[in-house]
Amino acid sequence: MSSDPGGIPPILDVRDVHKVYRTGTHALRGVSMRVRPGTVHGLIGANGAGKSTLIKILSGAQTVSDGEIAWRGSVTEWTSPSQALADGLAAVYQHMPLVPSLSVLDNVFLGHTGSLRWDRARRTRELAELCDRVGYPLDGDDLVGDLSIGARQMVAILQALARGPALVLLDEPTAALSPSEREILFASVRRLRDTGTTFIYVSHFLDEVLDLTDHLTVLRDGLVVLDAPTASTDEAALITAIVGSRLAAFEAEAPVAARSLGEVVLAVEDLASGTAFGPLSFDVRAGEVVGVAGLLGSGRTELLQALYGADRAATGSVTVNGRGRPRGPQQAVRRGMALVPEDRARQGFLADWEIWRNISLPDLPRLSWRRMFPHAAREREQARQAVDDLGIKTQTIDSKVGDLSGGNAQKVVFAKWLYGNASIFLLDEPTAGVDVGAKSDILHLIRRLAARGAAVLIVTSEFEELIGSCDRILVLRRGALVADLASAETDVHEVTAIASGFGSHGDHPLGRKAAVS
Amino acid sequence: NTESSGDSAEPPAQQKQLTIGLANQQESVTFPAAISEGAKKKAAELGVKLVTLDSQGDQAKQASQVQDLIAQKVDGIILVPLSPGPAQALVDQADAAGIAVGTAHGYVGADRKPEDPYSKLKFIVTEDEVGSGATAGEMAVKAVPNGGKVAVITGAAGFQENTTRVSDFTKALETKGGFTVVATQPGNWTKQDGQAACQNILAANQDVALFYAISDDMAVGCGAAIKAANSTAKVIGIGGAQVGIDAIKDGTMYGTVCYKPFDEGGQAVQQMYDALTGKLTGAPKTNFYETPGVTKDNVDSCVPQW
Amino acid sequence: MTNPAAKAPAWRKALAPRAAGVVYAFIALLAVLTITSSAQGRPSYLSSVNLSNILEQSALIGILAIFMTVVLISGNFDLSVASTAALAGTVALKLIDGNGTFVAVLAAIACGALVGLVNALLVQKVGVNAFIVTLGTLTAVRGVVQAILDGKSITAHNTALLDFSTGRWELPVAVALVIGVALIALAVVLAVRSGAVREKLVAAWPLWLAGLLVLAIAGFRPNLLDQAVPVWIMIGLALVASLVLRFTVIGRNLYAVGGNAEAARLSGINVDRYKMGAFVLNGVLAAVVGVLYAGRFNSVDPTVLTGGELTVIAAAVLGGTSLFGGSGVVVKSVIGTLILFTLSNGFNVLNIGSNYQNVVQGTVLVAAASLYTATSQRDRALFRKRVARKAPAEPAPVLTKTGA
Amino acid sequence: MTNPAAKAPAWRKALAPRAAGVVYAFIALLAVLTITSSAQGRPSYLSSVNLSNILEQSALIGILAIFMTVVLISGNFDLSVASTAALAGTVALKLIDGNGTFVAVLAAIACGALVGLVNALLVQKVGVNAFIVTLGTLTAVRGVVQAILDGKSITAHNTALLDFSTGRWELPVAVALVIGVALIALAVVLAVRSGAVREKLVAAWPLWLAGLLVLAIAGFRPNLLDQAVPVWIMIGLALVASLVLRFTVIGRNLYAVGGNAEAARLSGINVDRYKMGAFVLNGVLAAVVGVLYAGRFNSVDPTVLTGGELTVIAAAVLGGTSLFGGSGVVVKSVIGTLILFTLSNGFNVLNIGSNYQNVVQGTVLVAAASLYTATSQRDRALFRKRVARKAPAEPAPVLTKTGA
Ligand SMILES: Nc1ncnc2c1ncn2[C@@H]1O[C@H](COP(=O)(O)OP(=O)(O)OP(=O)(O)O)[C@@H](O)[C@H]1O
Ligand SMILES: Nc1ncnc2c1ncn2[C@@H]1O[C@H](COP(=O)(O)OP(=O)(O)OP(=O)(O)O)[C@@H](O)[C@H]1O
Ligand SMILES: O[C@@H]1[C@@H](O)[C@H](O)OC[C@H]1O
Ligand SMILES: [Mg+2]
Ligand SMILES: [Mg+2]
Repeated sequence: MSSDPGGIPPILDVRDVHKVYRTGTHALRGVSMRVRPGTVHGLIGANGAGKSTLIKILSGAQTVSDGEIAWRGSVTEWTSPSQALADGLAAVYQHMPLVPSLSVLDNVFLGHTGSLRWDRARRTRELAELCDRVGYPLDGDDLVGDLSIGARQMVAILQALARGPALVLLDEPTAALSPSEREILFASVRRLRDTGTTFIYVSHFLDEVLDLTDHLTVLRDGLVVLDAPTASTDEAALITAIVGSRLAAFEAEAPVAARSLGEVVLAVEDLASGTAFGPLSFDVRAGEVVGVAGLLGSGRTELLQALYGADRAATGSVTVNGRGRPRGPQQAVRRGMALVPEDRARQGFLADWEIWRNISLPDLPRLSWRRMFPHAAREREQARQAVDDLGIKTQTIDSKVGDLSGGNAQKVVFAKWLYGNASIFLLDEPTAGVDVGAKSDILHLIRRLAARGAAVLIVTSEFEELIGSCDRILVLRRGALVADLASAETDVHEVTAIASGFGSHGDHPLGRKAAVS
Repeated sequence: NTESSGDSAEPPAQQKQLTIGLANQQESVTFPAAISEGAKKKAAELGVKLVTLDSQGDQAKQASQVQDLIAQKVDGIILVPLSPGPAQALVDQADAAGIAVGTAHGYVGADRKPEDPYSKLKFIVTEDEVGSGATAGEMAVKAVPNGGKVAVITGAAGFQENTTRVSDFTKALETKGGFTVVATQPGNWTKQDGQAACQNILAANQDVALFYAISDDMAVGCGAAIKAANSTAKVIGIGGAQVGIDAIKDGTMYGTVCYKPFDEGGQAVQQMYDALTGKLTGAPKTNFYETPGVTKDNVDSCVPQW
Repeated sequence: MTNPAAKAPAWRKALAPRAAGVVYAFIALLAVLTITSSAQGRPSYLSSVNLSNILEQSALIGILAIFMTVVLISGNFDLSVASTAALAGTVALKLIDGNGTFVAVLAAIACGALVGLVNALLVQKVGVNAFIVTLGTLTAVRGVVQAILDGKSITAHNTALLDFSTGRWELPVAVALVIGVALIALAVVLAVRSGAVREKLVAAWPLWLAGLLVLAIAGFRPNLLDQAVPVWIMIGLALVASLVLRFTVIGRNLYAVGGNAEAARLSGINVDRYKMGAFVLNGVLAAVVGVLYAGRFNSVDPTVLTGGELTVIAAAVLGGTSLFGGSGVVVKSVIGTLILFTLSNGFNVLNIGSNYQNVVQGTVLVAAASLYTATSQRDRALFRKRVARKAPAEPAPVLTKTGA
Repeated sequence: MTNPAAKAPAWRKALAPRAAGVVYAFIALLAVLTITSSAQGRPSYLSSVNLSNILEQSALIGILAIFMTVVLISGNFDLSVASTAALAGTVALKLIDGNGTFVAVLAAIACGALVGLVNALLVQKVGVNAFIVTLGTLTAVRGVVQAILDGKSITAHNTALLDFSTGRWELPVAVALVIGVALIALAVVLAVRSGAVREKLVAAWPLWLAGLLVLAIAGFRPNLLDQAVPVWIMIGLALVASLVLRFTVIGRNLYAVGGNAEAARLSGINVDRYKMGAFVLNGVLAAVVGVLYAGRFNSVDPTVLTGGELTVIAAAVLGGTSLFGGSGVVVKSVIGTLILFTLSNGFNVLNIGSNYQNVVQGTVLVAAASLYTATSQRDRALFRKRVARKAPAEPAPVLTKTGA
């Protein structure tokens, strides 16, 4: 299927691999792929295409149902991750399995064998060296459970690199990273590739993929639909390969047309919370889409949580649809707010519940007879609607959300709020891990919500996406509101520069409300 | 647990073999286990079929076991009540079904005294717990003629013995005079906890002259504590159990009150047999079997039965 | 990619050992006991009398198991139920002669609610581990009982409680027939209305099976319609609790709160209220059980129900309730209770030596749980193999692009 | 992103109520008892004799708490320890007269290992819930004990076990002094070697504090160097277990396995081996405790240690061990044990009525846990505030990224 320029033998040869999950999902249906040593091999495809499944098979976390895998020329069958690790394959999984109760240091060196003694001093030194090499500082003593999701992602990456593997499997490593960490990661990947390390790289960011990889394999519905050197493809071809028939629906849309905005529905004054952010002030109007830009740890997540009443320690005033600051999420929901949290597994869904029960959760009384007796038929109808609207890839709406692919689970979390009475949407990385087609669907949806008069606050590390979809962009830096820009009058460079502290506004944090353009 | 006994024994002049149910407290505890042994032996002698059931210390279970015995239409039920109050309802049920009931190692009726049997019973065979306390008190007065500090080790909280076995003991000390009870603490019926309680009491009151532990196990534990603390305190227990008798022989304990669960079980079967065969009639009577005090001088008079 | 053919229909899932294991274990146990009993020439194990006995013996622990399940679903843990029941029983009997039944029962229930509230506050508001909190209240409340009773057992003269808890109530055969027919009719109506009759009829098996059971009892064992009051209370509470858990927003939210408290909270559910509510409810029902228990003998003593909490939790866990919250089915917990009591009933009926009862009981407990864990896993593995063999990949459009 | 300047130093974290709460609770309890005792004109509560008593009474449960903590850290649960100990004690005493001490002890320990292995296999390999499995073995093993003893208590003639478990051993004062000095010296050496002397010296507080404690004991309370053998065993095991948990890869892996089994598995750790190992170890140590327990009076009866499992788990949880796995510190579990036994020692010393002991005990249990939960939460809030006031971190190197 793939070409073999130069005839270098592949370090990894995947031959006709099938995977059937216990639920009956046939996730891989004969995938073949050859990875040459010292290259970055991109693995892309729509949500639920089978990328993570393949990664898990290669790392020994899952076993194949059929087919074989040859590693350095000999057929292997890893039945546990320890075997793959011993053979020099290390993975960064999409759902970042770390031990929250242990420190960063413990996590980074988890499972290292060799000496019986846990030589803390040595490991601390090694971590420091590793951090230096990668260019990302981490405090080994921090508990992983206390870290933001981006920092946890970096811990997972360091954990894989710490083993000095021959092949690194990276499953959407940048989904939770902001631009600066991304660059840090890319620099490391390039450097390591140049010294002979091989990478398999999964991402939904086509620009990244085109930029970083040497060869690309595109999966669709568990089959390889494209396998080619990166240099021979372009974004349009990839999109065609990824979304297939849905291509017609996918059209880059012109920047947001000027709309008439409504009343101020969310007024924030001197809101602050501990170390995380503030005090800061701003307004959002009905029909307005406001982006919140900032680097990892700049306090964006905490800001949304505080607006939502989920942060008890927050101080300051918030007016929501004319009423005061919600004292808890319950009140926030009653006042018309909706939150899509960034950490979906921990905060967004119940893994053991079906899609339909997850989607109806925040809105159950509305779907119930006398607000008390849920109408399963209506709930299911709504779930079907969501599956259609967001293109959630699943066998049925009865699938457990825990069995969905990462991006599809994210869509479920988003869908929870779409059909209720919410008028103020707080979206924390709503498109993390979502494929190109669905991302565009979601952005369309957000615009439709705004057109209907909803106010939307989006946090995303995709500054380009922000500029493309927002009316206004607030830039946070270390918890301070440093700029309030009309997106029509700014660009990615400016936002990045301000967020990093090198912009023209950088030294003049806006303590007071910025005028709305 | 059912043991059918008496198949081999010669059936007395009786058309139908009698069946007696024994609803026991908890056979993993040595005392009730010995009652059951004695009952079995006597039943075999008398040619009676004995069905023994063990409530394992669970009141509700004892109730359902009595129900089961009633359903099996036994001729008589010997109840070893877990507690006098709840037991009365069981006696009422059996009585309503026309089945004779007697008790061993206990009585029924929350606000009664053992001397005053509940009218629906045929008999009571039990220890005189209050009297045993008095017996222990007499021994105490002899053991420490000059008086002094006394500490009492009771069973686990919630047991009636904690009062019955103690009230007349204290009375005897008061009568004699010169004693002060400095501590009354639970030893939870075990050697280990008895030891701990005595250790701790000795740490706070080095000059305790006498410990009264209301079971031999606790008394033995207490003896170990006294020895370790180099105290000269004397220990009196209750029970006449093997451990207690051994401890009296080797000087660890001063004395005990001799309980005879094996005999008690046998006596209860005999009483029931008499009641069923018409030999025991009239108003129910309480049979306190002999519970003599035992010290080194007369230790051989108490053959340990548990 | 999706393969609908490979998906088991809902009814098959519901009947799989994983879901209904405790029911199979119970049936197996009954079968073993029936066969053994008849092989030994004893009266039928399944006689109305014996079945009624089992039900009556299970009733109080069964009620506790229902609400323990609710607490476990909410993601908490309650060791204090047996002590709370003892306290309520004691209070009721202490007050009934002087103050009348109404005041006595009310005071008892208030005590239960209070203990539940204390547990709730300490766990949800102060944030102390539920195990330690309820171990503390287990101990302290038992201490209060001991202090009140001072080593003595007490009996009331007023027999209102006694009459109530030892009373029996008979469901008229006609009513039973009506209920049975109604249940079956409901199943049919639901199926017909939904269109896919066969499929739906199979899916509604609990409904028509229950209907058939009721009809069978009414027809062949009408004696079983006469049960002790606590048995009816258990059945009633199990029904109400099941319906609330299954068919109301409250029930749904309770599972959500136990399954992922943070996700529930951010979905606008008042997590504390649900978790605390479960504790208080459990306290109240423990009090009801305590009153019934006291009524059974019209008497209590300081050791009443000691250790009962472990039996209750065992029943719930045997019924498949998770100790980590978010899952549990009250009816299965009741069946778990029935297993435990059938076991001890079986010992009595078969005359197994008391020394060996614990050996058998422990072994059966583990065996029952292992059986359905193991079969449900094998079931999954077998199923996986079968699917792997079928479902060949249909060709999908392949866009192979070769490099320049 | 991380801001080292704003971080509290490690020692402060270690001393915070969240981390050291059980120690403060213990000290507070001792203080209250000491003051009350002296107010009542009793001999010093902190006398060598009384302290030795508390230690001796805690030793066996303390040993069980250490290994229960290990099981809890691994993410499991074990209710069977008390029954296992009873079985081991029974087996040892049954065999010792006929087969000698060595065979008796070996057989006892083999029994413990076997129970642990059965638990391990059923939980890890069959996949049954640990609560149900160990409740089953609790019951079944107790049944075996009852079957062996048949309602009787037994006493051995061979006094080897008696002599061993009631023996005392005195740490020579000179050795104690050497140990004390060595500990302090070690702390100093470590600090000097690392450069940041002041900081490190503070960080190494457990080391030099332990050294000072040993010196103080050797100097002022030399009697405390004379302890019962089980106490030394408890101290030794606590030390070894702490060191293994803290300073070996095995320890790290055990925490990881309990904290997130999936993460541990994906990091190449053999999860089953660790979890099963913890069960077997716990069984073995339960057997050792059983042998020591039997040896104390050279006698066992069928109810030996009944209910002990709850005390053991309470001690571990009071020491801050999580019931959900992944966290726990054995020394703190030992202190949890000491709290429980100090409490009953206090009752005895102050002669509190037995009816009220449970009330007090339950209340103190909850109060102790609440106290340090509440303070640790406030502490965290305070901590956050303090960090907020610190200077912000330097700007991260900016890497401008342009879209494709
Ligand atoms: N543990 C599981 N059990 C059952 N089905 C699963 C499981 N994990 C994944 N699947 C299913 O397998 C298919 C492929 O999922 P996979 O996670 O490999 O997709 P992906 O390409 O990584 O998608 P994404 O971009 O959203 O991460 C999906 O239909 C998903 O629902
Ligand atoms: N649970 C926590 N405990 C302590 N500090 C925290 C916690 N969560 C976040 N922080 C800190 O609060 C600050 C703001 O974090 P926040 O997650 O709001 O940032 P963010 O801009 O959303 O970044 P990210 O892209 O990582 O989500 C950071 O310094 C972070 O380290
Ligand atoms: O002697 C005691 C007995 O009377 C009581 O019933 O149970 C405990 C025994 O030790
Ligand atoms: Mg994926
Ligand atoms: Mg964030």
